Order: sequence, then structure tokens, then C-alpha cells
Amino acid sequence: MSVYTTILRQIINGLQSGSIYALVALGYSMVYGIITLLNFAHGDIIMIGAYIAWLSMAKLSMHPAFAILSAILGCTLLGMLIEKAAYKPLRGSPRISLLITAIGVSFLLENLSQMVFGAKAQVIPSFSNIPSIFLGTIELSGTAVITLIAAAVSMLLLTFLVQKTKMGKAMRAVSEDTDAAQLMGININRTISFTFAIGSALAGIGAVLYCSAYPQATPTMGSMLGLKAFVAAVLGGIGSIPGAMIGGFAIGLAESLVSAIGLSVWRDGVVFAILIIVLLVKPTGILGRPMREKV
Amino acid sequence: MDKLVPLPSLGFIPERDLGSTPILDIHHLGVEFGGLHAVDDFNLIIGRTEIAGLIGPNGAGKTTVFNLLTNVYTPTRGVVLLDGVDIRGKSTAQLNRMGIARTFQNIRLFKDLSVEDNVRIGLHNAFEYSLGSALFRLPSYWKNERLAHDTALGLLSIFDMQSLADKPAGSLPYGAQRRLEIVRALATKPKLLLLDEPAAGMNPSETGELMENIRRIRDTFEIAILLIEHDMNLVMGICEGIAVLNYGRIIAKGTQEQIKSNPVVIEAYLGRRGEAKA
Amino acid sequence: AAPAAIVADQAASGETIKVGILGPHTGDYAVYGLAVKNGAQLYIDEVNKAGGINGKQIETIVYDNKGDSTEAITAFTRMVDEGITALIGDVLTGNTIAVVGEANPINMPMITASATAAAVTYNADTDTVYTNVFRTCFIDPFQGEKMAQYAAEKLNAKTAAVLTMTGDDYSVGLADAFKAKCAEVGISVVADEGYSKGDVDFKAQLTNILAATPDVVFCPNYYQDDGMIVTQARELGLTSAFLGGDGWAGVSAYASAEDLEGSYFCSAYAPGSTDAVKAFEAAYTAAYGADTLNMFAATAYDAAKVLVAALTKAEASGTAAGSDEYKQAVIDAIKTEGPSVVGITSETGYTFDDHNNPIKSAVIMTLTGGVETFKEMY
Amino acid sequence: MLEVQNINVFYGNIQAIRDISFSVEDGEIVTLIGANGAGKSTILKSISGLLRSKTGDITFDGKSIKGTAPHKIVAQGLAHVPEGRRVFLQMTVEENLDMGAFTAPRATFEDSIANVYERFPRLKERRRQIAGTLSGGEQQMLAMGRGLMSQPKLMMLDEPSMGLAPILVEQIFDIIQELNRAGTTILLVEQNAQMALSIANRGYVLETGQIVFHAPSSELLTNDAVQKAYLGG
Amino acid sequence: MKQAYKKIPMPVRYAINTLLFAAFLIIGVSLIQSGAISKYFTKVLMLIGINIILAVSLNIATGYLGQLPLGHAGFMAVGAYTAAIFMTRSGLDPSVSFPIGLVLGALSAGIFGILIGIPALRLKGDYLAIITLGFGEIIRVVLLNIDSVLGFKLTYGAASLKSIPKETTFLNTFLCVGIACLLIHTMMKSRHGRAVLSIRENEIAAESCGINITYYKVLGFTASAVFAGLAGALYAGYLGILNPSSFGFMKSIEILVMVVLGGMGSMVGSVLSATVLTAIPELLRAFSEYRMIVYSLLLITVMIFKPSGLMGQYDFSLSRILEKVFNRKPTRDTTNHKAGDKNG
Ligand SMILES: Nc1ncnc2c1ncn2[C@@H]1O[C@H](COP(=O)(O)OP(=O)(O)OP(=O)(O)O)[C@@H](O)[C@H]1O
Ligand SMILES: Nc1ncnc2c1ncn2[C@@H]1O[C@H](COP(=O)(O)OP(=O)(O)OP(=O)(O)O)[C@@H](O)[C@H]1O
Ligand SMILES: [Mg+2]
Ligand SMILES: [Mg+2]
Repeated sequence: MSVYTTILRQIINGLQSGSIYALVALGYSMVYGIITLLNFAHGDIIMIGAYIAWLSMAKLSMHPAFAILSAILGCTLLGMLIEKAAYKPLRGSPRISLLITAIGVSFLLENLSQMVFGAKAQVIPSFSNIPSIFLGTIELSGTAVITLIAAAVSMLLLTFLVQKTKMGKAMRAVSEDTDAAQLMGININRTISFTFAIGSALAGIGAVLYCSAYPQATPTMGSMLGLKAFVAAVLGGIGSIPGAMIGGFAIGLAESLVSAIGLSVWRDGVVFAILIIVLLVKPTGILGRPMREKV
Repeated sequence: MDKLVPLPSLGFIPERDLGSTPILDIHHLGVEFGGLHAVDDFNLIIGRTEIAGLIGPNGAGKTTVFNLLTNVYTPTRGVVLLDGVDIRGKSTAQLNRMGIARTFQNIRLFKDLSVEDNVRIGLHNAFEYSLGSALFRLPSYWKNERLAHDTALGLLSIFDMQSLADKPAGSLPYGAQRRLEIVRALATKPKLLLLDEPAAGMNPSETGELMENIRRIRDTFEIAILLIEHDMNLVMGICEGIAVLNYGRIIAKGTQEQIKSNPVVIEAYLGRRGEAKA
Repeated sequence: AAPAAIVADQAASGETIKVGILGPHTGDYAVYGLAVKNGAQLYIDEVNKAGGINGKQIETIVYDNKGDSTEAITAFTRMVDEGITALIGDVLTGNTIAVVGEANPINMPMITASATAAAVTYNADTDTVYTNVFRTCFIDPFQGEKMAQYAAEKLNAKTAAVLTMTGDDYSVGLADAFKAKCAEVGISVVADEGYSKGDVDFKAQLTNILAATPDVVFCPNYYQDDGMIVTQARELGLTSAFLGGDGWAGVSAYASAEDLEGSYFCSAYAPGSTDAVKAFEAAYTAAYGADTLNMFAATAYDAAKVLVAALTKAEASGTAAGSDEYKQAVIDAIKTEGPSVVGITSETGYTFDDHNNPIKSAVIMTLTGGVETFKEMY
Repeated sequence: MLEVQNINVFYGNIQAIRDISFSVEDGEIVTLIGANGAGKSTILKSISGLLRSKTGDITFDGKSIKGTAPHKIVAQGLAHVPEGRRVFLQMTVEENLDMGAFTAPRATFEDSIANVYERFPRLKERRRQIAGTLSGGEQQMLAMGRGLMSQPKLMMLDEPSMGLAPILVEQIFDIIQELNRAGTTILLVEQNAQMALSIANRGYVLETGQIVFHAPSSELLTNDAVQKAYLGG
Repeated sequence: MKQAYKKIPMPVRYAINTLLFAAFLIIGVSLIQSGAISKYFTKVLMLIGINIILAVSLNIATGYLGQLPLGHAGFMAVGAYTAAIFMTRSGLDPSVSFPIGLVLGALSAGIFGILIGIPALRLKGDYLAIITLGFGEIIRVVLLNIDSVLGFKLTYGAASLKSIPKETTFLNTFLCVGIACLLIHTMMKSRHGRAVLSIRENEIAAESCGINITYYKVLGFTASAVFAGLAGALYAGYLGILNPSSFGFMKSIEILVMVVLGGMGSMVGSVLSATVLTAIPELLRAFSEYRMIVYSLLLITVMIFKPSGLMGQYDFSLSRILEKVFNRKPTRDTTNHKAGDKNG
């Protein structure tokens, strides 16, 4: 195999894993953008989505299409429930308290699902056989193509939602100043609920695509994924929708290229070093708006 | 180098010693924000113990001038001499140590800290002791802390605020917060005090009191004060010289009388009723 | 401290023998900790049902350590305070070494069913053996060396690649031994790749391995990861044979039969191979479900068996439980009684070498048609 | 139109408002004056629902609005231009105005925004500027403009003239009067009591959370105590 | 109206606190030696002590400086490894090498604090969080991979650094707790501490008060790192074995939870919550597999009902209580000062 194809292949590898990061990072950024909450439980919602997919296919032998739907729906409802039960009572509290609550929710979901689903990794049956695409000699798996497309479409839809719709406007107002938003006649509870619904639905989609690429569900699968997505979102400029995409792909590519040059044992370190360098050059991430404060 | 504007340009009280060099000497100061000339060719001289006013329509660039003088923004053009020293390239903190203190249009107190601590932070450089003396409570710590405490209460007494010393600054009413900001600025031992709309949110009697206090501060500490204000009662009441800014440029400079009757100023800023009142 | 049920149970005899079971029952490694806990408990329950040791019931004190060394130490100390006479555990190598640091000074007998690093029973820096520590599982170097040898002798491999989970002592330990042995047996290691815990995408590393076209790929990790690694490798078109350690047991559920075909791993036992094994598996599944039924359940069952044999002997010696003599008696008994204990994973009994490691030969398992099948003893 | 009965408001355990009652009739301009910290802003926040009163009742347009969520109160036609501007700092001027029209019918949007731009040409000049970089006075204009966008029945203004140049202060008061003539009821909080009283029908004087005086503006303007305390006379 | 509230003079306060602390140590040590406190309980106490140092140290960066660092475990790791390598390699008697190891651990973590602080503190908020997380992870990855350097066995990577003399005791742990709390207290209640606080409150205003914010940010961050290093060194001597995976992201989160739960910026809160959060999992042992569920539910509940943490920003002070006792009727002027009523 030539060096050229190896490199090309590595780039494709990076894009594949990157597209999952991107999708998850979108959900992260979405919620962050509105209530500046680093929703640590986001990765765990994906984990629950994966278990729902597993339950519905492996245990209830549902049709894959229904499994996908129930995973997305389940995540959406779970996200909204978490918001109502754990985050809403903390409105107006310091951000960091919310962060700790999110960490608590994350622990809770992980431990609950270990109890309910067991500690062992569960294998998720494949949803369908999506044919691969060939780029010359290099095979690009069907799920990867779909993940890429899903990430791109989600990004466009979200951008449209936030920029052009009334709900989007409400979301932006709430994100800046909840009191002033209320005085504009915006129902902040509904807006935040909606945001969580969207973010969690994205997590559901992420869960489905994640499971088709890496068909295993474990109680702790969400934490690493969540962390990487968080890094991706920040790298892209947290709160920025296209930024989340770029960040996701950047992390995916960085990971595979670091491995490609034979540094796989150092990979996490090198990826973080890249992240640090990017942030030092551009302190608010690749697409983050500089926070200017008028004096 | 450009020729200095003759001194004193704004010093209208000859009987007071304004010193041989002005405290502040600004030449052709300017800054742009993406093509917008927020301040343009700004020249001003302020005498050592002068109270000067900077007025002008909203968005004229007054606050920006303060931001340039404290290096919150870096000027794109111009030279500023503080007490004869060029201040280019100095950080905000360094400028403060050189003698420029300010208050903010949007109040910036240390809200969760007590009123006294707010002032003591202002006294940071006035009563120095090393980290070691602090950690091990050496005599210099005790001495300076006691002095700082006394000084802080002394400064608060200017506005009769000693009794509030233990309260969190954020819980004070608006007007008290403005006064506290002034005290904190004074604590840094400035030669030049910049006040950005000190009377905003105060009612006329409070403003009257503030006016007295500003004058007293100048007299006790013998410092120069440059203030921005839209309350003409205050400006006309205490400013010995006034500069009027519009679209980043000075459109008029002079005494109260000159400004009040300047048709350009009336047109751009004071308005009909203002003219009548003034 | 004793749970009510057990208190009632032992009311008759009035005295119990306390045994600690320690391991990660929550968190990332819960699947191993629970297997050890259940496996050991299964045997102890059998003994208790049959009347216990000399009429004394065995009471287990079970604590979770989340896979965290700090918790392992506090939990162990608490067990000691509560009067355990021996410990089954810990589960993870690092935690176990930490516990050994506490157990060795007080000469507390302990048998681990799963901590495979050589350092668990032997301190290389000071060249001392922790005489109170035993295990019923393989040691890392043994497995790594075995597989390198096997690759050279039986598979005629000339080149090998290694893919390890960096930061995991088990994985790194096996890989290091494998690489060292490769040099001896004339295999050149053409790619040495790593990944981190929690990773699910291994394509980047596998692409590098693919480019190096090795004869075999040594993947000494845990089965879920290995399943995913093999699947992704085949997706990329890597056709080399995969080799693994005992962490592979159970891999067949995590990759397709096709992808796994022709992989080898060494193991302590072959599931379903003998009647004894089948009976154990049935009993375990009935009591705890099949979820955590993995190799460590079997080695833990054996550990309990060895320990009970030793305790029986020590009880007979008449020394007071918990006394120094008693502990020493248990330790001695493990050595003397071990060889006669036929376990699930050792048909020939447990004979311990001078580093307290069991002398047993490896079972080489291979995957054919999606089934983990016994290939040969090696 | 607005009836406030016996409200008591607390910040934690500090009582800011003590048993206050007052009313605003349809078509009136009513002003609240009082020293710093007297509780003026607190009253407005309680009316618009941002703060809750422990007791009493607030009715707007005949309906009780106490305990109603702020966004519902706004939808009923009560606008509150809060103290300290509170514009959306990361949005442009135009987006801010758009937010003001959140509850207003879409059809009138073009007219409303043209109207605001006409009153504040500076805002039109800066329509694409991020509000956070506007000068203090410009932000104040924006806050006022944003309030106008919702076309309310009752408008509560908290110190609308703060930080504005004299010429603009005049304009603001002109606008208030104009709005009022066009049918909007106004509840005005001002430090510039002189001007506030000169356009108001009635005034309430507040001291430490209590109403101490209530009279038609003309009377307040000539009252000695009020003169001394609030008009700088 | 001022005055009237009698304050206990500072030196007296320090004396009272020192005596009480000494009494605590003496009672503790004698109870342990007499066996009244079990070994297990002693271990838990030592862990509590180590966690207290971790919490109060992170509290400097989080509570006082107002930043959100997520890489605190990294500093702990540096301290732990430095001390451990020194102790295992110096050939000195453990009773000599341990105190030196503690100092070295704290110092090396401090050096890392400076090195990381200077670039990291240019960023704000969540960007700072992520960059510190990154540095923390890099420290961990490096510790994993510098198993041996130039043939010299250094960290042993994944195989763990073993045989560290177990020199940590109740007494030396709590002496370190005392020293850490005292030094943090004396730093914070001084012009330097106030400068740090002013940055949390309002950076721009702090600058215009003449405070060199870069210096004080790095100072705060470094102080935070120093004590984390000290805790790490104690931890090394407690556990006897070090593995880089003990110092991952989750460890940093664990410490952060302690600080926030205690109340940001409250040292007493940090001490309290470090104690509670270390004790709870131990108390919940009986719940076995359920205990993490109970733990996370507790965490969520506390945050919901006490969002600003157990102690808020309040700092408990014994002498203040004594003062209250001595001044039954505080005559402090509590009425709000109104500019208006004077003129009325
Ligand atoms: N960072 C910035 N970016 C873009 N424009 C800015 C920035 N800062 C200020 N401006 C613009 O510069 C002009 C001058 O602002 P400045 O705050 O100095 O006004 P001002 O004279 O203080 O007005 P006011 O009396 O309303 O406070 C304004 O039009 C403002 O919008
Ligand atoms: N968020 C708060 N927390 C605690 N106390 C507060 C808070 N907001 C206001 N207060 C207190 O409530 C009282 C009333 O404040 P309010 O803001 O209503 O006064 P105001 O009349 O609007 O004054 P100003 O002229 O300064 O705007 C004051 O004593 C103030 O200190
Ligand atoms: Mg201004
Ligand atoms: Mg107000």
C-alpha cells in the first residue's frame, strides 16, 4: 500500500470518527448556546439512546426503523425530563452549580443503567446494511456517509432554526438575558425546554449513528464521547453551530493523523496539545465570537 | 512634534497654582473601530488641580477618550503626556500607578466584597508589603493593614459612608455605588481622576451634594478631575473648563459662559430648553 | 456489621469465618469485579449450604472499590477491622498491588482471581516475594510469552503488530512480554500501536498496521474492545490473524463469526469444555445470570475453593482465628492444599511456584464459526 | 387600568417594598419619584412579574396579574423598559428591535421599526452594530426603541433619561407625551423629577419602600418638602 | 455609631485557633494510638485530610480567582510523582526523604502551575476550563509514556510506580492541612488575597485599581497548584503505589465537586464538603452497588436546595462566634443609610 493511500485512508478515518464527534458536539453547543450549561449528561443521554436501540431490537425485536425512532424519541423525552427535574430548579443560580448538577445527573444515569442493563457491553444489532462507497481503492462505509450527511443536515437545520425562526430568536434572547427576554414576552421555560428537546434529539440521532458505527452499548460509553464532543465544541468556539462541526472534524482528523505518524500511544496528549495551541492563537475557538465587553 | 496648545487652555482660575507642566497634555489622540472614527484629533490640556468637563451628545466618544487614557483601548494615533511623561504602551494598571484613576459609566464594583474591601483594593499599591509578610504575618503586615483600614474609613467618610463599610458593595443603592466607585478611585492616590457620569441616576439634591464633594475632593487632595456628565447643573456648577465633543471631535472648548452660549453646542447638545435653563 | 440473614443463619454455631471479597462492582471495570464477586460467592454458598467449615459458616464481607486504589485500601482496612481472616481480591492489578501494600505487613492471606501482573506477588526492586499473596490466574509475562511462542512455532509468523490499550497495566504488561519474546523467537514487530480507554474507533491505528502487513496482530485487550478492533480491521481489509490473551474470552459475542475466524487467544479455561465447567456455568447462570459469566468468574470460583481448603486446614490447627499463627497457617495451607484442589480452570490442581503463581498450562482457544473452541494445551 | 394593592416585596429577607398600593388610570401619565434605593425599580419589577409580592394583588385591565409569568403579562399589553438598559449585548441594534416586537403582530413590524428609526436616527445609523459596543446613551435609546416596538397599552419606563444628553432628554419626554396622546398609558420612574412631574398627571413619592405622599403633579411641584428632597430646590 | 462591636484582637484569635488545632491533633493521635480509633477510621481520616487540601487548593483558583480549571488532578499528579520518585530513588531514610518529598512535590507542582498558568490564564471561562483540562491530560499521558528516561526508570507508566514508603500518617496529614489552611488564610486576608478576589469580581476594575492582574492570576493559580502538589505527595505516601490513571479528568471533577458543594470561595465550606464527600461513600458501603446512585442523587439534591453550596461564601470563624458571645447586644448600625432622608 502506498504512503499516499495510507494518508488518504487516515483522512477518511478521521472524517468518519469526526462526523460523530461533530454531531454530538452540535447537541452540546446547542444547549450551551442557550443556557451556557456544559451539559455533562449529554454523553450519557447518548448512552441511554444506545440502550434503547438495543432494547428495542435485541430484546423486543422491533423493526430497525422503530428502534431508531424510539431511540430518538426516548432521548428527547429524557432530555426534557432532566431539564425539568434537575436544571429548572436551578434557574438563576450560579452557572457552576448547574455544572455540578449536570455531573450528578451524568453519574446517576451511568450508575442507573449499570444496574438496569448490567455492566457488560451489549451488542447492538445492525440497523441495516448500507452499501459502502468506493473512492478509488478506498472503501467508505455506508454508515460513515450517512453520519456525514446527518451532521451536515443537522448543522444547516439548526443554523436555520436559530437564525431565522421565532423560536430561534427566543433562544438567542434567553441565552443573553433571561429577565430581559421575559420582558419581550418570551416564555423562557418553553424555550429552554425546546432547546433541550432539540439537543437531546440530536443526541438520539447521534446514538443511532454511533451505534451503527460502533455497535456496543456500555454504561460508561457516554463519558468519553461526551468529553471529546465537549472538547470539539470548545475548539470550534462553543455556542457556534458551524464551529461545533468544524471542531468535531478537527478532533477526528487530529486523532487519526497523530496515529498515522506513529504517535498513537501519545495520541490524547498530542490532540490536547493541538487544542491548546489553537486556543492560544485564537482564544475563543475557531469560530467563537470574541467576547467583547464595552467599558 | 506639534506645537503645544498654550497653557493653561482650560485653567481658568489664575489664583490657583496650576504648575509649570500640565497634568494631562493630549495631542491628536484618535482611535477607530472598523472605520468608525470614535475619537479623532482630540487635543486637550488639563492643569494640575483643575476640574474640567467633557460633554457631548450620546455616542460622541467621551467614554472612549477615558478608555484611551487608561489604555482599555489602544489609541491608533496621538500622544498623551501625563505630568510630562509619555504614557504610550503602558498597561491600565501601570497607568493607574502613574496617577490616572477612573470610574465607569456602567458601575464596576467588586460586588460581593465589602465596601471597605473595595476601597482597600484601591489602596493596593499605597500600602505595600510582600507576600512573605502576609503569609507569615510579619510586622509590616500589621502596620500596613492598620494604616489601610484607617485610610479606607477616612476616605469613606468623604461621602459619609463609614457605616456601610461591612456591607457587600452590590447591595448598596445605585447612588451609593457610584460614590463608592469614586472613593475607590481616590484610594489609588491619583493625580488625575476621571469620572464617567458620576451623577447618573441621582436626583437633583443628591447631585448637588455630589458636586460639593467633588469640589472638596479636589481641594483636599489637590488633584485634577476630568468628568463626563450630561447633567448640566453639575457641569456648569463645578467645571472650570469645558470641552465639547461631537462625532469624536472637539467642537468647542471654553468656560461655562462660552459653552452655554455657543450656538453649535446648543444645536448639537444642549437643545432649546437646555439653553433656556443654562 | 453482619447482614441480618447471615446472622440468623449462623445463630446455631454462633461463630463465623469472615472472608473479604473486594473489587470494582461499579464503574468501568464492574464486569470483572462482579464476576469475581459472584464466582467466589457461588462456591462459598455451596460450602455454607453443605454445613460450612467445621460447622462454622463462612461470612463474606463484600466491598466495592470502583476500580480505585484509594477506595481499595480503605475498603480493605475496613474489612480487616471487621475481622476477615482472608481476602479474595483485589481484581485489577493496580488496586491489588495497593492492597498488597497493606496486606503484606499484617500477613493477611489473599488470593486474587484476576490480577495478572508479576508485581502483585513479587517485588522486583527488592527481590522479595509477598508470601501472603496468591493468585489463580495467569501472569502477564506468561501469556505474552506463550502467544509469541505460539505465533512463531504454530503459526509460522515472521512479523507481528501490537495494538494495546495504553495506560492499562494488563494490556501493556502482556504486550511488553510479547514483544520481548518476539525478539527471541525471531518475529519482528512491525507496528506498535496504542489506544486509550474508552476509545471505540481504532481505524487510524489499524490503517498503520495494515500498511505494515504483519502476519499476526497481537491484541491483548478486553473482549469488547477486541471485538470492535477485529470488526474494524476486517472493514479496512486487514486479513492477518489476531492473537490475544485471556481478556479475549467472550469475544465471540462482539464480532461476527466471519471476522473472528482463525483468531487465537490463550485462556485459563475453555467454556463448556468439561462437565465440571458446564455444571459451574449452569449454577452461575442460575444464580447471577450470564451477564458476568466470564473467565474471572471461573478463576474466582477456584480461588474460593483453594481458600476454603486452606481455611479448613487452618481451622483444624486449632489456632485462634485472626491471630498471626492462624494467618500463617492459612498461607501455608494454601501451598499445601492447593495441589489437591481441582478447579474449573485447573484440572491438575493448584500448585504454586516460588512466586506464588499457579503452575498451569495455557489453553489455546481458537475461533471457528463464531464459537470459542478449545484448540490445544500449550 | 393598573391597580396595585398592598404589595410587600423582599430580597431574601430584606424588605424592599412595604405595603404599597396605588393605581394608574387609563390614559394617564403617573410618575414615581424617590431617592436612591427607595424601591421604585422594585415596584416596576413586581408589576411586570420579575419579582413576586408576598401579599396583596395587582390587576391590569381588570384582570389579576399577580403570579402570572412575565411573558404573559407582556402579551397582555404591558411593557417594561427596565433600569440599566438591559439590551441584548451580542445582538445588533436591529435584532434588538426585532426582539421588542416579539409579541406584536408581524404586519405592523415595518411601520414600528420605521417609527423608531425616525425618532432615533442614531439607531438607524448603527442598525448593524452589535449593541454591546454602543455608547451608554445609544443603548438607552435602543432600550426605549425596543419598548416602543411592542405597542403596549401601558408602558412602564424606569429612568429613561438616564445618561442621555440634554437634547435627547427633551426628546424622550416629548416622545412620552406623544405616546400618551396616542393612547398609551405611562408609568414613569425618574430621577429627573422636575421634568417627570412637568409631564405627569399625578405623582407618588416613595421613601424606603413606602408611599409617603401622593398628589397631582402641579401640587408636588410646588410642595416645599418635595422641592427640597427631590427637585434640588 | 461606628465602633461598639468589640473585636477579639488578632493575635489572641490566632492563639485560640492554634491551641484548638493542637488539641485536635493531640486528641486524634492519642485516640489512634490507644486504638480507640480503628485503623479503617484512621485511613478515612487521612483521606479526608488529603481531600481537604485538594479542595482548599482548588478553591483558590475557583472560588477566589473565579476561574474554572479542570486539570487540578494534573498538579496533584506532579506532586505525587515528584515526591514518590524522590523517596524511592534518593536512598535516604523515609523519615528524612518524606518531608523533603512533600516540599519537592509542592514546589514542582508550583512550577507547573506557573508554566501552565501563564498561557492558560490568557483565556477566559470555559476556554480556560478546556485548556487546563488539556494540560491535565497531557501530564497524565506524559506520565504514562515516560516510563523510563535514558534508561533510568522514572514513572513505570501503566505498570505503576510501586514500593513508595508509606509515610503518610494522621499527624503529618493534618499538620499539612493546618499549614495549607493557615497559609491560604493568611494569603487571602491580605492585600495579595484581595487583589486575587478583585480579579474574580471584575477584571477591568481591578486593573484600573492598579492591580497587575497577570501577576495575581498566576499567583493564585500557582498557589492552587502548590497545595495540590502537597496533597499529591501525601497521597503518594498514603497509597504506596502510583498510576497515572488515578489522576485523570474524573479526579479533577471530583475535586471541583467538593469545592462547589462546599460553597465557592468558602474555605470552611471546602473543608466541610471534602469531609462529607469523602465520608459519604464510606458510609454508604452497606448499599454496595446502589451507593453511587445514592451519591449522585445526594449531589443533585444538595445543588437544587442549596445552589450556592453548603456554606455559600460564608466563612465560619470560631473567633467570630466568640465575639458574638461576648457582645450579646451588637450595637452595629443596621439601618440603611439614605441620602434622601437627610435633606427631607
Ligand atoms: N468597541 C467598539 N466597537 C465599535 N464601536 C464602538 C466601540 N466602542 C465605542 N464605539 C462607538 O464609538 C462611539 C463613541 O462611544 P462612547 O462610548 O465613547 O460614547 P460617549 O460619548 O461616552 O456616549 P454616552 O454619552 O452615550 O455614553 C459610539 O458611537 C459607539 O457606538
Ligand atoms: N438584588 C437585590 N438584592 C438585595 N437588595 C436589593 C436588590 N435590588 C435592590 N435591593 C435593595 O432594595 C431597595 C430598593 O431598590 P430599588 O432598586 O427598587 O430602588 P430604586 O428606588 O429603584 O433606586 P434607584 O434610584 O437607585 O434606582 C434598595 O435598598 C436596594 O439596596
Ligand atoms: Mg459614555
Ligand atoms: Mg431603580
